[in-house]
Amino acid sequence: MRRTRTLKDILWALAMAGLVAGMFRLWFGLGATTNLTDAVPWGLWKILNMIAGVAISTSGFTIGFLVYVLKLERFRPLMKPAILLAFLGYGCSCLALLFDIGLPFRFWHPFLMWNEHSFLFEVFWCVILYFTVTAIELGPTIFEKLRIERVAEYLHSIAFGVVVVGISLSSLHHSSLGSLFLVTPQRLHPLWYSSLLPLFFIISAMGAGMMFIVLIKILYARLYNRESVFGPKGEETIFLAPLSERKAGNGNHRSVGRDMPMLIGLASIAVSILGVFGILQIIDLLVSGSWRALIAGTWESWLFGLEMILLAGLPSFLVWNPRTRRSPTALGMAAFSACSGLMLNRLDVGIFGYFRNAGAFYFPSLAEWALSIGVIAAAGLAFLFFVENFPIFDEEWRNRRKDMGVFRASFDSLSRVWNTALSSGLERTTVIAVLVIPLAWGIMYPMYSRADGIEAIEPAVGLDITRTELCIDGNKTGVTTNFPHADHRERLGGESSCRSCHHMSLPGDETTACFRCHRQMVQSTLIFDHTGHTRAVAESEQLKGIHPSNHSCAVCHHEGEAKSAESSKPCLDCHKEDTAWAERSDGEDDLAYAVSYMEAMHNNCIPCHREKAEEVDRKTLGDCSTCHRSLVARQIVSETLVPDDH
Amino acid sequence: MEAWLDFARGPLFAFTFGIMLAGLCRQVALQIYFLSVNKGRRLKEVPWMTMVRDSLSWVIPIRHIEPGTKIFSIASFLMHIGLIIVPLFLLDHVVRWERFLGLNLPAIGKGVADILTLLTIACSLLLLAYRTFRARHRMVSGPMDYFLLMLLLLPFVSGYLAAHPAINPAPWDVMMLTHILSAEALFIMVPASKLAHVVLFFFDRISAVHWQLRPGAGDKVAEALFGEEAKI
Amino acid sequence: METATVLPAAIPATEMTETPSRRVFPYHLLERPDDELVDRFLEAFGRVLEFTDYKPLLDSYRRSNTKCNRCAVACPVLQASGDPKDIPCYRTNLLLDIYERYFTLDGWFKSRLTNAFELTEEIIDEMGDIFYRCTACRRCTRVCPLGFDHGLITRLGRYLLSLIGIVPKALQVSVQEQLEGETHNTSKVPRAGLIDVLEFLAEEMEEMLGVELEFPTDKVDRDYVFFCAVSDYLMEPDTLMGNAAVLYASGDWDRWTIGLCNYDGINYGLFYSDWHLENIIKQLVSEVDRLRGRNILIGECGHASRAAHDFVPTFMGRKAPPVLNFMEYTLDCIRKGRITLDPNVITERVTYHDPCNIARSGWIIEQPREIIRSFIGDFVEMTPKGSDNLCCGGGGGLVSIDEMHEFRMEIAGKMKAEQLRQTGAEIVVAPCANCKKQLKELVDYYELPCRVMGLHDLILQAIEIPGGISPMERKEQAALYAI
Amino acid sequence: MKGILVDVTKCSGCERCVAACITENDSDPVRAHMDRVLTKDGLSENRLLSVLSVDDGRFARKSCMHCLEPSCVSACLVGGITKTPEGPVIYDPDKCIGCRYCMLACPFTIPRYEWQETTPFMRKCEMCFERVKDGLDPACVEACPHGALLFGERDDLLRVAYSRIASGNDVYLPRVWGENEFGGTSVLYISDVDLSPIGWPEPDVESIPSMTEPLITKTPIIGMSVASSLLGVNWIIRRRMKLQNEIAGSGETTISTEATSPAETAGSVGPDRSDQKGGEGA
Repeated sequence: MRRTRTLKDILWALAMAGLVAGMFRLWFGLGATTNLTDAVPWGLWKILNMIAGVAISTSGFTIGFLVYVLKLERFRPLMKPAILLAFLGYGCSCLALLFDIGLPFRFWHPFLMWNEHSFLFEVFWCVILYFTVTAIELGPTIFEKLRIERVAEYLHSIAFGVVVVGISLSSLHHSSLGSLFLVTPQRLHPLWYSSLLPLFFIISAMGAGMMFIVLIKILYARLYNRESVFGPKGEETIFLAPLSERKAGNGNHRSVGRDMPMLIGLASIAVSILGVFGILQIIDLLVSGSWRALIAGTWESWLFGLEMILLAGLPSFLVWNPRTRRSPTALGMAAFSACSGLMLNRLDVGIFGYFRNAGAFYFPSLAEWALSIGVIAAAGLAFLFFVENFPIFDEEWRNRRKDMGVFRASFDSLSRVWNTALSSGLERTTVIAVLVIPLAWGIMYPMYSRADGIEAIEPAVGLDITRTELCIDGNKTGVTTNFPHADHRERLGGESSCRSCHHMSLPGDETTACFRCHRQMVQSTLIFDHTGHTRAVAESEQLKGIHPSNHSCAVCHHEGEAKSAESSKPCLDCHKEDTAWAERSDGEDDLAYAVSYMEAMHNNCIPCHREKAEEVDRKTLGDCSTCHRSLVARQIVSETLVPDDH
Repeated sequence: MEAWLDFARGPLFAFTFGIMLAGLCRQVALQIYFLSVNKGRRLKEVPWMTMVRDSLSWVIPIRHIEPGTKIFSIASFLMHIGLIIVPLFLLDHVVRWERFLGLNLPAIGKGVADILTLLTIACSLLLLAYRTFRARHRMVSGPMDYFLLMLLLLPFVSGYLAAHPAINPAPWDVMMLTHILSAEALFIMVPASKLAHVVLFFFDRISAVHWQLRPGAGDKVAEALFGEEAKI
Repeated sequence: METATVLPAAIPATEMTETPSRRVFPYHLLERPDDELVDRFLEAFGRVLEFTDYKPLLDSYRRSNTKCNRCAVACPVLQASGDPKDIPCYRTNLLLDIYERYFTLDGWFKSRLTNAFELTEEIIDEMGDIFYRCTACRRCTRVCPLGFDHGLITRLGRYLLSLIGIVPKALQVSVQEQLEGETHNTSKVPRAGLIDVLEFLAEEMEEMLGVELEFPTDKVDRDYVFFCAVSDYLMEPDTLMGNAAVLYASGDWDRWTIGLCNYDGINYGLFYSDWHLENIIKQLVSEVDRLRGRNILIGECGHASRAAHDFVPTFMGRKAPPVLNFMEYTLDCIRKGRITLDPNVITERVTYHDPCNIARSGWIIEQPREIIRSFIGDFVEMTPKGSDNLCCGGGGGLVSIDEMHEFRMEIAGKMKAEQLRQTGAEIVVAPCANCKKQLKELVDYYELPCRVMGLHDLILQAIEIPGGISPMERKEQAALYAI
Repeated sequence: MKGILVDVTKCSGCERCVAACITENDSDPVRAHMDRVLTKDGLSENRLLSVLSVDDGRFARKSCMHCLEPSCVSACLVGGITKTPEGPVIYDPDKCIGCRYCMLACPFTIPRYEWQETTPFMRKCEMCFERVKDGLDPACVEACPHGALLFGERDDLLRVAYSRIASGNDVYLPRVWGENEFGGTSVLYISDVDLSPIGWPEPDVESIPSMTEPLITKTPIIGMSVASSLLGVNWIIRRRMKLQNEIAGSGETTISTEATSPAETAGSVGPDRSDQKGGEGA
């Protein structure tokens, strides 16, 4: 039980991190939280969770086919888990998709607004219908547990029909998922683009889906019911001794769990399908002539090779080799390899294959990883919930469930505190929440809150209720200055003196001329109005007849004169006095810099202060520390800003 | 130093503040969960109004100033006033709240803030003195009580000094970093220490509910400890 | 604010000694178990946390445990003893520290980071000492800014101690007799003895009131099943006769009964153990069920009233019969005019002592005062009174522990004695068996100029019995006998 | 069916069309200017039209080509993009759910997304559909000072294009971009330089919907055939099992050669199954 508990805690932590990521995605938008761009519009959420997630959840339809249609009764015990996996896989795909689409609140649109020419439309409907089908198939298990026998019996009676409908829907949309990428013949890398994509998708999904349920069954056995797969002794080796040696009876005879023959049978079928997939893939490469790309030695060709080995090669080797296939560990490795190969294949087709055309690279952002994994973790939790509370797998372990354990005096180990003091799941989960959510928040909030850049237009001035003082944070960097507002007003002559200062514009003040350039005080701005120039040239009576192309600048801006290309220089060269505060030599784009609010304020305040300092004979009035009250500021100033003053 | 200040003001603040919020939410959630699930059927009988009334009566605790603890009561009351008002409504903090959470709070003037800060510092020192010099207080105080009180003093003292350069012995940013870091340490301590009474002071009043023991629990405990045929 | 002004400044101006000599009271233990005390305590604690609802309470308390020490001014024991170990907060912290250290995550971290608190046998001994120095009056709860229920924590501490065998002998023996003995009551009063007492009381009343009556025992289908502290049958017959007189005068003589299988209202489980509390309550209710009674009527007893009133619904749920204290019944009769009390009989100055269990922790504050005002002219209040009342010094089961007599007199009851002296009353009405016993001992010990009586003792004197001797005549008769 | 003819030889790259487009579409000019520098091809959600340098001194506009059989229209699952009879391919933001399949589907990578918004929409050139409905020229055509853009009926434009090519003294390359590529587009180009830098493919590329439509129209048939073949296979297997049971029950061994073990049954239907999947994929 301890291992399950630890697993659950980890899953909760991941799911909560995903929750935070999802929150930020809804709060700040797609652009801020993901690394998606116009060049790579489909990212991890769609490809990994939706396309690969659905592909790997084919178990429901393949096992249904084997059990109901082909009447292979020996696979019957895997039926319920397969349906559960399909249900959860589709559910988690839909959940991730909800975050991925730009306008999640319109998820219902495809129900009403149809475009039957779209593959995505077909995928949508098949997925929704098949999700319903899996829910119906899962129904009897749940209703039996809830003691609603009549519904359960009814659902049981229509099971065959439902399975047939489900298989049809499944085969439709698995191929449609491949067809989604048929529309991009120009863009997808030729290694992956093929007119047979729908066929490849459905075959690989069938094979890997079977492997996935083998993997889940083995993992489940490790967690709950070890003997059913690993046998009473439960040894774990990859290579077994050759059969001949074991038959010799030298004590190396190995007892295997009773479910192993079933799993080996399923894996053999899966591997056959994957082998067919591999052969088809190679034939297709040869026929279409894309095999040249395979030997080109680009990273795509390596990726393709890796994918083929993971998906078809390694599993085939492990399952076909009689020395390995009877070992649960080796079988698990084969299954894992096939599943990861399938994932890689879908990521290739959906993401990596587009890099060459788009000329851009995409690596998922933290939030994308967090949400993707979080959704999967949530599905894992749901899986554990179902297998623990409903008769999905065999139920032997339930009978062996022991007492929680006696409170011994060794109250000191952390695991003891973690498992006894925090005995209720709620308490443990809330502790995880308290640790994980702020951590994820603390990491992601600063990362994403600034990314949308909308904040910067808000005023940088705080005002107290007595209006005696202002708190100014011009550059929004957190360095604030307290400004005695009431004092200034009084000193400048009371009510009528407002305009002597308030001709300056505040950030976001759109009524004054300053806004034209200092539109976003903090961000870089572009001052040169190219449109205005071209329009002026074209409309000018004086310049009639002159061709206003890009080469026409020289008509006005003669060589050697001011405002010509030769004599142009960075803003910094002229506005040096305005930008003395910041180091501008960091190699950023010169175009970007204009006077910031802080610098504008400095230029307005400091001269006046210096002037007044003379008048009222208070030497320190012009110092930085008058406003900033920081000794460091004074040091910086004495070194940089006013070297010639002292 | 600038980088440190930025880090302390940015991610670290978000993280520690989040820890505080999440931790306090956890406390409240567990209490409400307990009331609604463990005591399920009696949730309506929880004396909510009594709890609210009792809690509010301590907001202005004039009725509660006992003769034996007059100075102590008044000092702790004043300290709490400063503790709540200054971090929330000081002008510099208001700007930060607005930036950070979008809260638009009114700000108090600098003079008021100074007075409250000094009052809080003085009262905290008084409480510290009580804990140090009075035997009865010493008796119930552990290391954590002294530590928390001093940790509480730190942001107030450093903040005051940072705002008044004339009496500030250290560089401004050192003071400011101390101010921020100590406040963040306090944030982390809030849900993990007795400071959690910022929210729990409300729930501590439901002892009437806790007196309603769980039926059958005594028998189960006895059975677990003494075996099935437990005798009195 | 006035509440505490009258408190004598019991703390000496010179500071209290910080570590007084450790006084463990082994004499009130059945036997102090010696082996693996710490381990067994922790196991018991763990089991209690597992099966009961104390965990959220402890969690909440330990997290808002500000230790402001304001409870110290409210504790009568502390005021009298001056021993800082009697600070309610200190006592609560003993348990909370153990909880935090051994049953929480941050306690684990703290123990790794700092020089951790470790539970030792000395601490368990100390708990055994100071948890039984508290009278569980819950006066401190009223001044705690956070509303800590120190009484509840003390009770939990006693429960945990009882699970490892540390429990006062008197309580243990009584409860054992009540639950597993043949007589099913704490004072080992056999059924025959009870019947004898009731016959004797009937004769006594016949003689005194001039009416013929017989106590109804084991009658089924009655409205009221009567329970009182079983000691009343032996030590406070006047109270019982007063109760009977009220029932007779109101015409409800056919509506009540006394069960013969289980006639003890006492519930020491309220003081120290959930387990016993629940089982005693179940025993009580099963007796009511056996008699098919409709209401539980508790005699003049504080903790019996509270235990039945609060915990019958808690443990029995919906099928719980309603619980009445006899004073409520009497007041109801007076209000409806079913009994009349002669206001001229009692001429002495009377004061009323609020038993903590029904006043502060219960629901009976104004009812007895209304009864008293209806027939007593010279009634003075104590200060403080009502919910702020001082404990008699024998609460929390201490009054049953004879070995603690000196403690009860010298420390726990000191403030109360002072308070009684200040009222100048001749009769102290204490409608609680525990309080009565403790106050009587206090009056003897401090030689106070007053008598301690139950409320129904007075009513017995003043009640008009239809068809019987009138109260004034009875008074004259009594005066004659006295001569 | 209206269209735009772009004469690359006449374009000076002045970007007045871009300015007009920004004004017409109410974009943020500052951001549009920034995006010109920041994006690869000058297109962004604020800049639906850009002018790219395709050769030395030659500029060509890049924007939506308004295909005759648009890939985006067939891709959009809610039918939010439509090809109007007037020519423009227009976008209905009220239907969009933000799936971004149109961005993947467009062979010219024209659709752009408002990544910075919390409620983002797709943006693309709509050939000023409102103006076109009112009989006006699109804003860019109107703004062009050099006559490099020509607006009119597509057939007329094609005629003009070929006449220009014919009368141009071999200045023009003998190809009208947009006549047949991807099934033809409403925006046509004639040029004296190669236009592949702005995304034009080889001339014989067929339209994407023409590749996908036949497949998708077969969907119901495939679904039905899968279901019916499943039922058929199941019927056969059941029957064989039933017969086998009868044989086992009657104890006769004479026709045991026909009885098959379950494993053989599975093997025998194996090829059957894979054939059937292959059929639906193709």
